[in-house]
Amino acid sequence: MTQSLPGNLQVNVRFFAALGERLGRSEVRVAVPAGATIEAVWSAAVPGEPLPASVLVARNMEYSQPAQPVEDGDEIAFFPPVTGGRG
Amino acid sequence: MTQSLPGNLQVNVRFFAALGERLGRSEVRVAVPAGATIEAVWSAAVPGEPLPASVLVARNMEYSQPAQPVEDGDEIAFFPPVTGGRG
Amino acid sequence: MKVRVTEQPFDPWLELRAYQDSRDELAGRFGATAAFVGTMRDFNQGDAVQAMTLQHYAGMTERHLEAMSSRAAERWELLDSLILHRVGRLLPDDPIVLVAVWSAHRREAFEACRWLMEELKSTAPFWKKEETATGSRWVESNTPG
Amino acid sequence: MKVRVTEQPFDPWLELRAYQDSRDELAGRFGATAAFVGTMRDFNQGDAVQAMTLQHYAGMTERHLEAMSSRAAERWELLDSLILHRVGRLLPDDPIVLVAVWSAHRREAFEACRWLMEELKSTAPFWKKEETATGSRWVESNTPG
Repeated sequence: MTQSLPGNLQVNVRFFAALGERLGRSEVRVAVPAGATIEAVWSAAVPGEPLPASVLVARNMEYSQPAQPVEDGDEIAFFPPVTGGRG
Repeated sequence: MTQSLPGNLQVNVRFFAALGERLGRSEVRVAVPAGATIEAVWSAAVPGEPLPASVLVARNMEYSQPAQPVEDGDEIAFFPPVTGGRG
Repeated sequence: MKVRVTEQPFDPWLELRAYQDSRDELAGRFGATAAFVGTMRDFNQGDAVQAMTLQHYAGMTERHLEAMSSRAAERWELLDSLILHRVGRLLPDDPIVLVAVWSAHRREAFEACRWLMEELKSTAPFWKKEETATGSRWVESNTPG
Repeated sequence: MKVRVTEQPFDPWLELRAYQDSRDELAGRFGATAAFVGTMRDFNQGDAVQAMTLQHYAGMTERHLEAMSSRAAERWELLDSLILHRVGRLLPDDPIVLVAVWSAHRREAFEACRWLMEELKSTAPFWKKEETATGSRWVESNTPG
């Protein structure tokens, strides 16, 4: 469990597909300061590795951008390019 | 029965859809001189009326042109613009 | 590759499914199937249509649809195609035409399916006569694609 | 308008048919149905593929497919649409995706169906992992449309 400090935002972070496999986890909770962006959420969840340019981000199940600020309780997802459908 | 004269070509003529209804027949046999074109077949089958520009022509079940010469035993068809399919 | 013109009502999705299942050479090879079904509506050009008669040039129709299918197979990398077309007297909601195309990739399937439908509508020898409340009329031209 | 993501194998043509029959508001109104089915092949990028696992982002997937369907209905005059997508473990010849669109005229149906497939492939959160003789691998990118 992450420590809940005053002013901190609790965010649920999810990783999918090859990215989740590489990081060795699919879900983690992090605390970030108020005003933190999605990119800051990545840094809190994956310390020491910059957010790869090819990774897509979603906030509360809608596509978003790394510079988007997050709110308390958000679900932030990181995933590789999608490969659904067929043909 | 059309008279079969020496050097004459026997041609089976067909009319479809609105054109056939307007002319009051769907099939007729005509005799035309050797070297006659599809347009000449029309004139023999529908005396006194020029071949309308909107009418399509087929020779032996393939699209053709009014200037195409015919051969003995050909099936020549005249029909309005097609309206198959749906949507 | 199959072409069929029929006076009998047909269920396009069951026909498509049965044809696909009957073609062993498709198994494992096709990634993309594009299909189009044209269905009789109960209105056209602002009028209620009660029934319709589809005349065709038997013999030329089949030959023409087969030639179209061959041209599509030359132009795109296709694995198979199926064209069914109804003739005779139709009622609203009756399927009129099915065009289906199988290929490895979707671009070929989409493009060939659409091309076949446009070719069919503009060149295959079918003619529609609609029955409305005020009598019957030949349809003079198709809607643009 | 319907969207469904399922772990169960599905028969796209029977699903399409059942959905169409269930929609009374379509009766007599639709002239055009365009459908696309993507099917698992037994090869990809030169290798034999024995099986495949499709992961997705449950929740976002459905929301995203519904938003796509709504955008298509704003952009074209559509009467209805249906999207089915398989997830989980698939074998060759298993249908992966069905996109079907109903409209009065064929242009709208063809264009919306193709747009929905391209949008789905490039934006819906699905990921494929293939099993080949040498192990499993994530598919890195889709073939261009």
